[in-house]
Amino acid sequence: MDFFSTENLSISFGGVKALQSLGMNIEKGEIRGLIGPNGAGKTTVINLITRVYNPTGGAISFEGINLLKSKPHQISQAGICRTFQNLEIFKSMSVLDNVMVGRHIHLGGSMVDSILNLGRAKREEKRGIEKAHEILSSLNLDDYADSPASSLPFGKVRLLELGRALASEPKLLLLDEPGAGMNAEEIKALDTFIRKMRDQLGITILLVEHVLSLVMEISDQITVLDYGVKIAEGSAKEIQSNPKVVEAYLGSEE
Amino acid sequence: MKRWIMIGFLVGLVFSIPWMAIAAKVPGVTDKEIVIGNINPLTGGAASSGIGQLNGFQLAVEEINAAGGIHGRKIKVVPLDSECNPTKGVAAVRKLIGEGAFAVTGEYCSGVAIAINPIFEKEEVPMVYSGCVTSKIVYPMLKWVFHGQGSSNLRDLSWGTAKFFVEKLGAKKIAFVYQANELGENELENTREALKKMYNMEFAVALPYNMGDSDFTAQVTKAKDAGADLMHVGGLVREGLLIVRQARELGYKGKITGGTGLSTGGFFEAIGDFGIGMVLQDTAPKYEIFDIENPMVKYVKEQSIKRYGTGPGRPNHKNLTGYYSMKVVGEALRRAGKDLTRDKFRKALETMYNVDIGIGNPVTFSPWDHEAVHSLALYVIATGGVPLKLDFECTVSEENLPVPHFPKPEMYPKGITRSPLADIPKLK
Amino acid sequence: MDILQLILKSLSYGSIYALVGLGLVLIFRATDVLNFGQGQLFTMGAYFLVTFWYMCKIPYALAFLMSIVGTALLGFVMERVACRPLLKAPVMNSIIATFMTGIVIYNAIQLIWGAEVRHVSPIISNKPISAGKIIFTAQDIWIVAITGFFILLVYLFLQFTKLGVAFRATSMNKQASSLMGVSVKKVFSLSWVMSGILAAVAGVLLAPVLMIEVGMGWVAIKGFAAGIVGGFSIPGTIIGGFLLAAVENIFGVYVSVAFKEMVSFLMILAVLLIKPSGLLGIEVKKRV
Amino acid sequence: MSQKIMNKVFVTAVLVLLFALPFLIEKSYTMYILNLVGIYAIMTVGLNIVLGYTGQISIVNAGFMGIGAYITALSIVKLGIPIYVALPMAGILTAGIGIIIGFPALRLGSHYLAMATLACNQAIQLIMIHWKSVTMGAAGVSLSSVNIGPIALNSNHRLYFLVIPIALILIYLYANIIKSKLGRSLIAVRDSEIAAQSMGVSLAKYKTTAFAISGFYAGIGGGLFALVIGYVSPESFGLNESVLHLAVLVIGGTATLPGPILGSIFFVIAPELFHWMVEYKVLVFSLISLIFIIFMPGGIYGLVKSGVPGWTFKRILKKA
Repeated sequence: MDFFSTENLSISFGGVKALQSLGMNIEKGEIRGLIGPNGAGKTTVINLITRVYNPTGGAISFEGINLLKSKPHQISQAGICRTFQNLEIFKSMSVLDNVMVGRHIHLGGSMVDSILNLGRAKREEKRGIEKAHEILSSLNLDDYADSPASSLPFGKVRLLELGRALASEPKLLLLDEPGAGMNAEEIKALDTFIRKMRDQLGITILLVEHVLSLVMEISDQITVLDYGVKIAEGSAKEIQSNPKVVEAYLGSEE
Repeated sequence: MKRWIMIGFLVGLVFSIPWMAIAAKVPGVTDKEIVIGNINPLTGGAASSGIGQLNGFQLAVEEINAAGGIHGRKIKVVPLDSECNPTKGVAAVRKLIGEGAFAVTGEYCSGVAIAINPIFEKEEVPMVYSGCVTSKIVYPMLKWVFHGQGSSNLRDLSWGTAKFFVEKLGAKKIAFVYQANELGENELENTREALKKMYNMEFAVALPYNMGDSDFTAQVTKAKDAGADLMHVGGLVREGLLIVRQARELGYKGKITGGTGLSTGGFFEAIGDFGIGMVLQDTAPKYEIFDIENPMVKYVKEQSIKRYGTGPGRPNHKNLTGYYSMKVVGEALRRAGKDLTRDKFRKALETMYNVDIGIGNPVTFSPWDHEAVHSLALYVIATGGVPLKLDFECTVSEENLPVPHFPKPEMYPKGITRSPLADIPKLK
Repeated sequence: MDILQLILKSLSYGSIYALVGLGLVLIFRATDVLNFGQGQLFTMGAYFLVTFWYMCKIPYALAFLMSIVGTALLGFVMERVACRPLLKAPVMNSIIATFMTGIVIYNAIQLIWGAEVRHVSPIISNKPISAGKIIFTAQDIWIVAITGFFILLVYLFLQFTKLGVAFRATSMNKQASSLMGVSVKKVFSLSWVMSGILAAVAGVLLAPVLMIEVGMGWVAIKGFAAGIVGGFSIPGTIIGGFLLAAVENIFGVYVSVAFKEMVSFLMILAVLLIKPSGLLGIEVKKRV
Repeated sequence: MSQKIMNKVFVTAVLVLLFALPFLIEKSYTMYILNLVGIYAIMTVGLNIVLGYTGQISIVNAGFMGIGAYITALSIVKLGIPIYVALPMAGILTAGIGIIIGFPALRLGSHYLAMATLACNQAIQLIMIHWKSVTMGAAGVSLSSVNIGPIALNSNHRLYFLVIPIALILIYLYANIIKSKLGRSLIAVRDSEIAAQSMGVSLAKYKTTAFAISGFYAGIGGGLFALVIGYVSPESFGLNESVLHLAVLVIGGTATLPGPILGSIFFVIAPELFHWMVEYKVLVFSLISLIFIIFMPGGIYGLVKSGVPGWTFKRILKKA
């Protein structure tokens, strides 16, 4: 049984085929890079996995369960979490609360409990906050914990998204261009952090990224999309030497 | 710092309230003045009638004060706005009582009247209504509540009109179009009861409509389908006008009559030839609204023009109801004597039997009945929307009234007593 | 037979709703603001007419023109007060702002003109004409005609004038059109002025039909419903208005008079839930 | 730390003040006004949860309030149910209706939701008017004084001791809701539906919950309203009332904890200060609210927070 797999997954918007019969298997503990020129349908893949879009055809299965059967908000229960290319943080909340929302599925207790702030809800809230602080300090965001998320500098916001996703303790993490708008050493930090997530937390990662250097460096396997079609798959070396890929990138003004 | 500003804000506002009034021993009575509250719709759709009443009321007060007040006390009027909204009305009455008004008067809107009624009974404050006509204010009779506007409430009006429908207009099938509010429903119930009791007759169809609607095709069509030969239109002026006109536009040929809400100057101007032959009820002192020759009507009209100017709804024939009700209150205050209490005032009102207060019908209250006048006036609209008084004398026969008017006539003086207030000098 | 009669009458009332609703639709399309003060704007139109024509004895045509100018001006002011300052504020602020402006106008009218019902004599006879079993009045036809005329006018304006094009562009996509050099602010004022004009036209022409009174603005809620049912498109509003009137009347006659107006609200709900874009409507911009 | 102490000081100060008031004030009308403040605080606090924090526009609050008021009044008058059962019942049933009315929120956003809820409000009012057999029609229901066991709630002073404690409890719960997981999820839904979803927050569940909560609060508020006014009729629960609730919220400060409370204080007490300008008072009040909405979107709380009086004028200058 595959850890995660899609079979001829397809979707089209108003006749435009954004993704055509994508088949992709990801092993547990793997870091998978997903690259391709603009409009290749990278983010679409993530939106399909997280059920933001309904595929026109195909199947997605994760640890044997059929994801197409579950609702968008059940994906994270299944153990898949994502970050967003154009940041979707909760601006009006504090940094800590953002992470706490990430904890959502792990905070038990009935609604009444949480309204009255009693019993299980209270305990788990407490534990949740500790956990959140751990995550923040691991991203060295802890000094910002209580400041509003909207006040964070750009690079930090990406980290916050990462932290929020981590808080849900995913088995599979979908990173949508986490490196965008980061400078060299921030990328470096990100690189090490992604590795850490995989090695220490054992999280499988699907990395959609423009910054090829990053992808090439950390991905075990790389899938290349062009105009919604998978044109290549393999290790960094194979990809770099794959003419199709080169052509694809030549074709577009990257 | 911020928090202290907030505390300041809270405390400030909360404590600013108590300074909005002054208390008195017998509420509202000092040896210099008597405070009378007047609640009326001064804003909103019914404003012109409300303001009209208030102005008439103030006119009578001015007159009385000019003549030296009552037992040396000047009358002070505290007007409050009910916005013709029950909630606001309750608030206003609570405020008046809280600020120590000796008695409360006014209120044109029936919907507000039934909302505020229980308060007077609970707080034991006398209330003399004028303008509102729902029969619920006096039946069942409440100890502290009186209706003194110079013509009767919807019970008598409906019984009288029902009689007129059948006996004078020979109606066989009556369509009753009414606004879905207290006024409309109260008239509906009373008319239904009257028709049942007097002629064992049912409405051909009863059709409610909602305030603010402007398409009454459905109502008219249903009335036509029911084969109505008489359509009675309740509610207020705008809707009334539209219904009458749309009825004619849709080729309704039968007779049309109108409820009390329609009898204002604006209606006659607007209705024009569509109104010809239309019969309307009237709530102002009997026979006097459009009786231009009547000296009192002339006088009230001139004075209110002099004081409040002319304009939309000014002068307003509701000036007369206001004026009338203050005269009633004044006479009762006079009868209550020098050391005035609310209870004495109430009892004084109940001693009034056939008292001529110088305008309209003589007033009669009794411990059994708090309706000042038990008759109504009807008039018909002639060409160009000119109303003509109908000579239809209708007092509801005793057995049809929930309470007998005068169980012990011998305990009352014979004939009509003229109130001294009727003869105090008129204002220049 | 009744049905036919009802539908015929509904044509004229439907076009009343459409005419009143049109102003709302224009504003909503251009500025994404629901103008809860539209009813009062429309009432002002009527009162201007009363003032100029009856009080100042100015000839009808001129008085008409003056009331249009007056109301358009008011619309312009309203945009500055209740719309422009709140572009960035949450939706409900603009809802409240327009509503409060409405209340202000309502009370101002009352203080200036009083609450008495005014009336202006109809320009077209409303004596019943009967063709077979069907009864109608010249006024019915007149109302339908003018409504058609003005809606055509608006349509032509939007289709064939530079401003109109700018307007349509803005209503589709603000950023894009502002990038393309369309002055969005200008379009905003324009839409409010236009709806002011429409309100005046409606007010003046419907004055004899609806009776002039502070409360006459209530009919705007029907125009509003017409707009929703029509999906805030200009032709849609006409159909919406007519549908509303017809359904209300037929329901009123054959089911229940009391709940007649209930139908219009149920219709709103149904349309919003089943086909939020309305019958032949623009796409719903759902905030995600 | 010092902030914490200040909080405690502030809260205790307010509580003491609230408890002392009925003993300091003997005027019944003043107590009536205070009761109204409490009631509006309850209703707008609920509204703040659905509208302020969840960002779902609801123009049906007066409808909820009315349902609560009717349930309370009718169950006391017609069925003779004791108040301490009737009131919670009003809250719970209204919450149920809130859930139903919340469903459009799952499909509709911003204006379209506003329209839908507005339609619901109108429909509710029509039902109140025309479902005579149950609601007693436009004539309304009047409540003569109600008893809790031996105590008769026949004065505003006594009602104060019913209204204000309930208000305080509900406000305390509201503060909890905002801080709890529930509140966080609601805000998350408002800030970014898509992100909230991907974090496992069910839009359906939390949107309907928000409406249910506002329904509950408005229901209780309405019930108390019925007791304090002593009379319930459809006129009181129209579109205007609903929009006024929004106004209260915006004037106080949307999506802020004390906002609705400050708003209610202003909304109830300000008109009292205008009473002397009889015919002009509505005009003046709506003008003032308009100024608030346009120049101080932060509301009173925003004003207090910024603390600088000059602030507003700067704003006005900027706008003009």
